Amino acid sequence: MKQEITIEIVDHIDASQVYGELSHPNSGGICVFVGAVREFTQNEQVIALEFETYKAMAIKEMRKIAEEAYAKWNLNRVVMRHAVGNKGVEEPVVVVGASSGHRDACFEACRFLIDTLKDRVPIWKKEIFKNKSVWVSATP
Amino acid sequence: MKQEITIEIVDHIDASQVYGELSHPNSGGICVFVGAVREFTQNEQVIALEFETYKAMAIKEMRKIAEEAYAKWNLNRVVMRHAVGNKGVEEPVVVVGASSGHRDACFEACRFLIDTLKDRVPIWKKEIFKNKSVWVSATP
Amino acid sequence: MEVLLFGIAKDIVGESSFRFDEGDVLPGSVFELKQKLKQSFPELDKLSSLAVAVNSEYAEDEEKLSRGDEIALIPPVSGG
Amino acid sequence: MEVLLFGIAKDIVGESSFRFDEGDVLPGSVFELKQKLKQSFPELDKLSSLAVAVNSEYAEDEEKLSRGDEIALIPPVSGG
Repeated sequence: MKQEITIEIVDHIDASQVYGELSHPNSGGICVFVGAVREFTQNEQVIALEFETYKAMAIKEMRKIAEEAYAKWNLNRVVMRHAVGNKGVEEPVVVVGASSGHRDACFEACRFLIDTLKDRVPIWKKEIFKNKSVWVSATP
Repeated sequence: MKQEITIEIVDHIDASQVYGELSHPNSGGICVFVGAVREFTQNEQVIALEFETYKAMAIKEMRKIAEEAYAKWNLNRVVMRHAVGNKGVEEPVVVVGASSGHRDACFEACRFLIDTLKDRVPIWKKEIFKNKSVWVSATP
Repeated sequence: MEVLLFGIAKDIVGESSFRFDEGDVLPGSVFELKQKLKQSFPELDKLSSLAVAVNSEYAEDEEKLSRGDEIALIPPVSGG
Repeated sequence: MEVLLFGIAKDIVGESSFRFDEGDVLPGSVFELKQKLKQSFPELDKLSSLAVAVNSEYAEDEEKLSRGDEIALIPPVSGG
């Protein structure tokens, strides 16, 4: 039986599996966001992103966010999955999604899931350029 | 080489293929909406949905919508794919998605794609219940 | 002159297309086409909306019709 | 008392955790912990933000610390 809420920190994300996890007989709408590594950031070429997490806390925070989404919208399924380790250009680093009876709820919930994840889940990203590497957003 | 715009009317949708179609080295964000058959509509059990289209015109209208999205947002890829024929509960009937540098654009574009598709692409849906069938939205 | 029919319009007319006979006065515009078809099939007038496509593009009421056009009746769409 | 370190905080301290020595006066609250660490590692004070988690939950400055707590320093997050 599929779970209502799926929360995971993984080494590798297969973005194609999320649809099966979100589908549900009462869900007319499924909305998914996939975040991937972009080749250029502010005109500088990125070689890779390195993700690190405080896993026990990240899982707890993602579960809280999923539960907040359930409380705000009428949802049938929620998935939040983040990758850790070294990710090259075009590789997926995060997948979040929600399914619901009608499309308003899943669109709004999906946006909330990714915005809130970025805001407070303890995951850190280092941009690796040719000659340097930088922890994103660390300093003003 | 992948196409910037993918427009299709198909017999069967494989929702998992869309991520591969939307990924792009400059896309940090991919947003996908999948519409599927719901088991209940206004408390009546739906056995299946039957989709019919005016294919030449539907393809043309979907392409126009994709091009409007490109004109409004900074996008790297757009996919619009609709199924025809008889679809059972939980089966996907439509997949739309967009990828872009940042997430605002792909979320807004994805919502625009599905809203506008529903508004003007010549596709018709018949709800098949146990003892009757109804063309959706046909009469006031 | 042939008119393609879809969805509920096909059910109302009972065919997947409607053909004006050789002897008929052909409708000269989208508006006249809709009037003629609504007279022949009053159920069409009960739909939430009824559009016409000429050569697979939505056409305004004033648009003129030519014998070689591909014409279609577009009842309320419900994709997605 | 051990403090887990991540991201740039780990780079600043140069270790994946920081341990107060037996002889040290242990910080009694989240606020005191942040003060002590910022004194020892001034670079921590230049970050956009610095939060503390106690037993894997965000903790306010006033929260008291006990010897058995799992404590972590949370520099600005940047997931997604």
